[in-house]
Amino acid sequence: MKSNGRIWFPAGVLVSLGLGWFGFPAMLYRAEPQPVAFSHKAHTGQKGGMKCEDCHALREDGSFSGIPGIEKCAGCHASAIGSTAAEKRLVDEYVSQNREIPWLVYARQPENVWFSHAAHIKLGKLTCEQCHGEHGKTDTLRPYEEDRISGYSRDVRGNPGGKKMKTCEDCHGRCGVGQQGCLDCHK
Amino acid sequence: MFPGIDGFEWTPGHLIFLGIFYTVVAVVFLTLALAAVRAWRSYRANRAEAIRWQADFHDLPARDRACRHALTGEMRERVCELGFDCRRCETHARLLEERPPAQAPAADTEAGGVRLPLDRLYHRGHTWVRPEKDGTVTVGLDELASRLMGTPDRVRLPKAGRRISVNGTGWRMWKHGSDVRVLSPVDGEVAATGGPEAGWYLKVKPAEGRLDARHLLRPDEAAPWMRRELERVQWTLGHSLADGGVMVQNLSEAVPAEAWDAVCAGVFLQV
Amino acid sequence: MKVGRRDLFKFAAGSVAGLAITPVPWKLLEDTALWSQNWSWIPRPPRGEIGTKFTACTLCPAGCAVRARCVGGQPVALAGVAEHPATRGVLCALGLAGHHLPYHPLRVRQALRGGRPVGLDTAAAEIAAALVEMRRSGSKNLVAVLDERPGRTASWLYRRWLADMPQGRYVTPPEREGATLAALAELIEGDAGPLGLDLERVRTILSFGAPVLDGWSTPGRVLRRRERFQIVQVETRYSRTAALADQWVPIRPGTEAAFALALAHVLIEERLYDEAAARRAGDFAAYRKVAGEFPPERVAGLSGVAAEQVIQTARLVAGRRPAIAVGGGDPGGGPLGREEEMAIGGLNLLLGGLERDGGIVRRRAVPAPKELEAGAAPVTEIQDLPNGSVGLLFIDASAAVDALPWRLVEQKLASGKALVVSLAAYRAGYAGHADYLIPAPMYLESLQDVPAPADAAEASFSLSTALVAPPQGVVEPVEFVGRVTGNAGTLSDWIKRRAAAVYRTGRGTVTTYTTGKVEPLAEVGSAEKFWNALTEGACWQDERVGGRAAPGVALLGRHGDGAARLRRAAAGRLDAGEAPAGQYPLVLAPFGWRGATGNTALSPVMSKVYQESGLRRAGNQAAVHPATGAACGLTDGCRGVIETQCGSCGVAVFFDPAVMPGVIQVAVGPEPPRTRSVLEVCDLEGGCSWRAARARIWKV
Amino acid sequence: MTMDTKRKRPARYGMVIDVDRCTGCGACMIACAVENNVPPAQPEATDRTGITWVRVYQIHNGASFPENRTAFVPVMCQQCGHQTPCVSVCPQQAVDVDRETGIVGQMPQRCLGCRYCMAACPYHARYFNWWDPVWPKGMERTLNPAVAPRMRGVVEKCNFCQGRLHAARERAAAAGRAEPKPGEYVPACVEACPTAAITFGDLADENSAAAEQARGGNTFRLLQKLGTEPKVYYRSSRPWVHQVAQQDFGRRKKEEIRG
Amino acid sequence: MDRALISRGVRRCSPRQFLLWLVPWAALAAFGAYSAGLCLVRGLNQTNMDNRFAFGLWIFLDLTVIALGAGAFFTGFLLYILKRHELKAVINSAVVIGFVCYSGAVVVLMVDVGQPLRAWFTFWHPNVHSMLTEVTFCITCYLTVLAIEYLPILLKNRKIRQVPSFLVFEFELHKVMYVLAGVGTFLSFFHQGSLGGLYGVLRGRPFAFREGFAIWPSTFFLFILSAAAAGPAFILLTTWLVSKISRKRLVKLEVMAELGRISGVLLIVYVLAKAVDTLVWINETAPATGFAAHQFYAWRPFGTWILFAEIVVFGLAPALVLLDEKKRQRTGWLVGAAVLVCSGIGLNRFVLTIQTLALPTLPFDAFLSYTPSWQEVGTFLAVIAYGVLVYSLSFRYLPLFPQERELAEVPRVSGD
Repeated sequence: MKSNGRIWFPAGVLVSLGLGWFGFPAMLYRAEPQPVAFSHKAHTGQKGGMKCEDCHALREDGSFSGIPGIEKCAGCHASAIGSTAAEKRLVDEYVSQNREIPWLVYARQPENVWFSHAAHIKLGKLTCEQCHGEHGKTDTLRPYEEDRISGYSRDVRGNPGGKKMKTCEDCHGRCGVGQQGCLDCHK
Repeated sequence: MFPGIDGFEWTPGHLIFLGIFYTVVAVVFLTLALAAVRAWRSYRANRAEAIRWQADFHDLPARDRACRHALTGEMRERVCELGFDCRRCETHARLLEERPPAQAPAADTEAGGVRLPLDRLYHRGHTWVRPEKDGTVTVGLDELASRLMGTPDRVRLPKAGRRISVNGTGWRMWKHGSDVRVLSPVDGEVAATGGPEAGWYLKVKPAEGRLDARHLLRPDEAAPWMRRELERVQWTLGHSLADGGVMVQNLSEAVPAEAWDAVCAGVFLQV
Repeated sequence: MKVGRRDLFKFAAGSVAGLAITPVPWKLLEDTALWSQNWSWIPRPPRGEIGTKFTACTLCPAGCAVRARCVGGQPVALAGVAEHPATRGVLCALGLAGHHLPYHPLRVRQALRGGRPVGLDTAAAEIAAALVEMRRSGSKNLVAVLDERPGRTASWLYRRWLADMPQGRYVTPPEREGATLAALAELIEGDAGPLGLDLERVRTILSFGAPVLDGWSTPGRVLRRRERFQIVQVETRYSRTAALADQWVPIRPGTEAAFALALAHVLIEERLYDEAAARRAGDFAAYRKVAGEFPPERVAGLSGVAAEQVIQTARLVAGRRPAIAVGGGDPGGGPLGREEEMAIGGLNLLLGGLERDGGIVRRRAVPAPKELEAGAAPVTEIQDLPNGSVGLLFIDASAAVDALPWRLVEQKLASGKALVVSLAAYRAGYAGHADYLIPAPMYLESLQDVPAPADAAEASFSLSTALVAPPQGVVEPVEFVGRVTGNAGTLSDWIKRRAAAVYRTGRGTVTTYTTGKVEPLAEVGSAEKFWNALTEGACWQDERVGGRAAPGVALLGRHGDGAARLRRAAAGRLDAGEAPAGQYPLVLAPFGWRGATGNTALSPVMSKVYQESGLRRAGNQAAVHPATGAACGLTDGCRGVIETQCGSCGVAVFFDPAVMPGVIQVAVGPEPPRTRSVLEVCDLEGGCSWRAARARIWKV
Repeated sequence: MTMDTKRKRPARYGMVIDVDRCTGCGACMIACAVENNVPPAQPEATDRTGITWVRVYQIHNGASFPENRTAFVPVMCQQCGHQTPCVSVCPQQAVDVDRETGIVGQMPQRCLGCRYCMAACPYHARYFNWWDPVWPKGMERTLNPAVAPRMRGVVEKCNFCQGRLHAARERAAAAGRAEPKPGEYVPACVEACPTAAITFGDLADENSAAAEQARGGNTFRLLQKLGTEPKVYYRSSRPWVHQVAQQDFGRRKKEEIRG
Repeated sequence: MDRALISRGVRRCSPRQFLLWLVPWAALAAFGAYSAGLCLVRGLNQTNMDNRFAFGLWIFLDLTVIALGAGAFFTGFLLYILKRHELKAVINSAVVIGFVCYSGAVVVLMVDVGQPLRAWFTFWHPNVHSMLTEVTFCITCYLTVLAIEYLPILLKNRKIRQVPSFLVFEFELHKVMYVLAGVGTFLSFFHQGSLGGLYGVLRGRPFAFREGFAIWPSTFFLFILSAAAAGPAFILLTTWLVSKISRKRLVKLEVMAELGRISGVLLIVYVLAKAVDTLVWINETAPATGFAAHQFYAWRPFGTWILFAEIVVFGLAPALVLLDEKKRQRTGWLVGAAVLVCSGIGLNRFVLTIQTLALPTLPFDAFLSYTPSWQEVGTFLAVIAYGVLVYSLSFRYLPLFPQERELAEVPRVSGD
């Protein structure tokens, strides 16, 4: 008993480390698949030939349209293109019923954030890829992951590479815009 | 607070403020770490017993720490600062040199009804040490302590071969639901154990082969000390234990339950 | 391996130590903080495309044009439309939060009978059966529709249908803002036609208690031109208007007629009146005699206004013409009284205000479809109905604005088995008194027409288009009444027909809100295009009536009893009452804000002005002068009971040194639940005025 | 980033309120509540616990009937330009003065609800969310998406309708301009005031109507002596209004003392 | 079991009696916990605070309690740094009182803020110009220090110190205690000051606003002084109280007298400083912000009597008593003066928190009053109950008063 008395403390440390670094993150995030299998690649590639702005556009007043509504999808997918199950589901469950697809937006900012695409595109001259990466070339949509406690998307505040407030600040600092007034970006 | 956090700016205010803050935090945790490291070292060096005595001794009321020479009247009101370890005491050495101990009295002395046999030396923790012919020493409780403990409910004696040191724990006894650590009067290795029934508790092989007895009370010194001890016990109790000038026999029963701990603490020098 | 207690402690200590170097505590710390910023029970505003829609406010007769900021079609903020020629971008506090009203917690979503849900069809069938039974039994009881907002297409429909019923009566609340003009019309010989106020050019407004700066008339017409005219406010209460008036003349309650006659006296004595107008008055001498009985010195005693101030007021008004005198009463305090309005009308004539720029002008009525105009039932003000005569009363409360004490309505009901059907959007106002409560659509939920308000200088027409869908089970009041009385009709069709009738006039201009463009109606192209323009945000405005031939007038009215009535009223309304002054030493004077007098629901955010600031006194809050309060044993902020001859009600008492001593000003307004409104203890005085009553108050 | 997209010079937004025009109708308070998603009052709320980013105070000349006179003074965050009392006290930088607009911003998401800023503000322009915001069922559909509703336990206040500034900036950005033109950005209370009693604009712009009026005579600012340089000016031609608005409180009469 | 936890050589009441003593306090603490729970779960609408009275009973409590808890740092400072060894008799008790006061204050602060989950933002995004930041940092650091100081006392428990590793750690920790005492003194010094500065910097509250030195308003220094004066007085008072309640002699009268003397010396300095500060405020600071000082006292019941009471009744009077050596030898005088000092500190904190907020600033403001709700009072009482509980348990099971055993062993001499 005396001899193995020493292992208990390190054992506790090890168990904690394991649970903390591996078990906890797995538990913290709830993954939810996107409602429809969507391939950006199929739309933007050779076959589709579309540009980002064709679907995600700035409106006249500068506001960002976000993900297009079902009528945009219906423009091409009024009837199934191809015979995949996903395509059939899109047509049957959404297009033909004229129901909006409940997309889960990875970059959806929390309620208190004000983000203007117009300012970044028109004034900042940023391209889509500078922030969103090669999202337009992906073939599948990964599941949306939500922090169970905070309700944030993992992309917004969770992943090591996620866009935190720091990301915004750094860029603004580099570019010399928005001299750190909180309400520049918060509402 | 940390450079790199949202909204952080280096300003003189930050530098001063955070500088002070981190200094404070660092000092606090370094101090804590220092204490922890030292504690670890002491623990590893088996200094726990020594430390315990040191701490206990300093927590004793000044009155309980009276120098042996003050008890005998050789000096006035002297308080021991060395944990009753006269071996290290310069004053003791000096006094010993100045006034070598007189010839031992012829017969066993007695103080307040407590017998103090001549063949042994006494420790301030109410143990005696009797050198044996085989070079070992026998350690037992003196009469006051024996009567106080009566027949202990439980005794835990060290195993043979275990090292004990002066003022460290000699053995432990339980009585009336509370425990008593009996201070070891000698440095050495436990050779054999006895018990209350044998009238002695430990047989110890003294360290370095011989008994250094400078810190132990000679029987002639023991008498005033014992009278003083009886007095202390009585103060603690708030009433007399004397029965016609002689201490009651069944002391262990005469002590009321609520005073038991206090009396044991007083007798066995612990907190 | 034996596991001891200490081992478990060590394990636990190790776990804690280990946990500190994992993300767990730190992420939890962060996430709980983020959670506190994203509590699921905090509503999230809808996201969607932001757009603008136009409509018109129907919460009061002013009919201000409204620009609605919509998110995904849902209005989230309302504002005025600066391009609108009359309302000029003004929207009052009520209107600014009008888009909240469809979601009010008091909303009725189901027909109720005696407070319990009943199917709409059942309710209709039962009411129709009752009507049939009335007819069959040969009852003399009347079938009446109390229309709280006359002049709408729906009103015309009611009138048309009621005309077909022998016992049908079309009833309106007592005339309020139009009362002065109505009284003036009585003084003009021949058919005066609709009159209006040329507020655009007026230089002085002599107001007898009219809340000129507080929601009166069309606020845009008044407030955006405030610098161009001065206001002399003759009012007991130090109202908002009195506070910002150029002159405030505090008078004792109920002495307006005397004060008006005193002014007339001074005008005549000092020859400040308009001689031409006097020449047109056939009874100038008689009038002069009546006015002569009220010299400033006498009136000073009656009204508490010093004689010099009377004289000075008269000079001031006469010296800065064009001037108009207006009455109309208070939204909560009730009409001023017909005699007072007659006296005020007389003043207008003396000041030469009739048929001149900046005075009282003639205008045309907003045309209605011929089918409705021909044979429409006459308009009866409710106080003119015989008491105990109504057997079946429909109350179209969907457009309630001003206070109308329930007792006044109740008096008219036949004793016993009168059936009251309230068509309302909320369980507020009379809803509790009605046998049937029929859920009506609310503002922004249905298409309504907005005809010109009573005092407009020219006819106008615009639409209040529906911006949100009404809840299930809601029925257009007029359509429900039609269904019960056996008249089919869809309101929106009739509104469209009325628009066509307007188009047929070919007169006036159309203003498009988005562009601010003003074009003649004739150039619009077609009735359909006109309609489309109206629905997308435009209004039609008639041209001013030209050819001002000044008509003959009678300063004391055409009925011959004017002089006697004036004398009686001028002697003081309060003294005419029966309540002994000794028992009731104080005067209760109710007041309120337009549209907020408790007959309908207000947006919950109106709590900002009532509950969350002291800006407006809420219902049954009484203000007294500290001296009066002390004399009555009251303390500031205490609860009190007001008693009049008609009953008593509980109030919250506040001391206000601005209140005339001896007067208790009580707000009529959004009341705390289960409190008897102060309106119900007011003295109705023959049904046309309840603005002052003898009362006493004590602390509870 | 090219230079033309940067703002040229910092603005100093402010307003001039004509007290003589204010009728105390409350339209500003309602428009403000609607614009900024300020919830309706809880049943227990009072004038001391309610939230009104702009509050119209009624001031009196102190006289009794009939010499009494009243004026209405809308008080919102005065956007102090110097030693802004609330900014320096906030322990966690939930309050800041935007260098480009001069607007004092309150970040409810950063706020921990210590209320120190409320104690610091002499204008009582800051409001605490004593309750969770509750709108009647269905009414949450009418919330303005430009402004995030606050949760209970945080402080909020007027920020000159930051949501409108955002929208104006976005429109400007869509047109390739870094800043909205004068008049494109106007707070809700200014727009709603039926008597146009409030003039809003950039005080740093000499030519703006607001700057012109602020420079003109008859203006005063509340608690000017504190030296906080508020950016909300008041004007009145009535001498007693100046007197009362700038008097010290010690002269108030005893009956006005509550409690 | 219970007896095995009680230090040897001292006597404690029976477990039953102790339990009877604990039960009401525990009930009060439970009630307070419920009250505080209501405030946390339902929000601060449970209190009677409002937008004008943004601070109420709790802040008053925090400020007072922290001032009274200053005994811990000041005694530590005197003992470990200035080597006043006689104070060893009360240092343990002082540490426990300090710990109780500070932890209680922090707990109440957590209830008092609207969003306790975000309290750590202050560490993450501190505004270094805010006095509250300074307070937060210092209080958390100092609470940590106090916890570390409390640790050896805890480890000295008879049962716990039987574990050799704990025993050794306690011993080693005790040896470095002077470092912690020094750090604690530094921290305490600053945040007592910052608590004063909290109000002193409020430019918008001319009643509280003070000019100062460097970044600190004069109240910064006044608070340090007054807390340092009140701390020893409070220890004196609690020691006397505990002694009365437990019917034990715990410290020698010399120690009490010494505490009184320290308090007296500091108090007289404080009273002088306060008087000078008040004069400067009346003649310079207040007029500069547009207010005449007398106006602040025009509102009943907050008249100038408060100023008089603060400076003379609760300041000068006890200071003179405590500085008189003869009176210091009489327990009655000592305790009476200590009560005055502690009440005075409460009054001073009350004036700064409550009166400051009650006074109008805008010319058309009203003077407001405020009555705490039962939830606030409950939470307030819980802190007191918590303090009593922790102290009672510590007193029973930990060696708080090293002299107790000695005094218990001395035969009682009449007249002692």
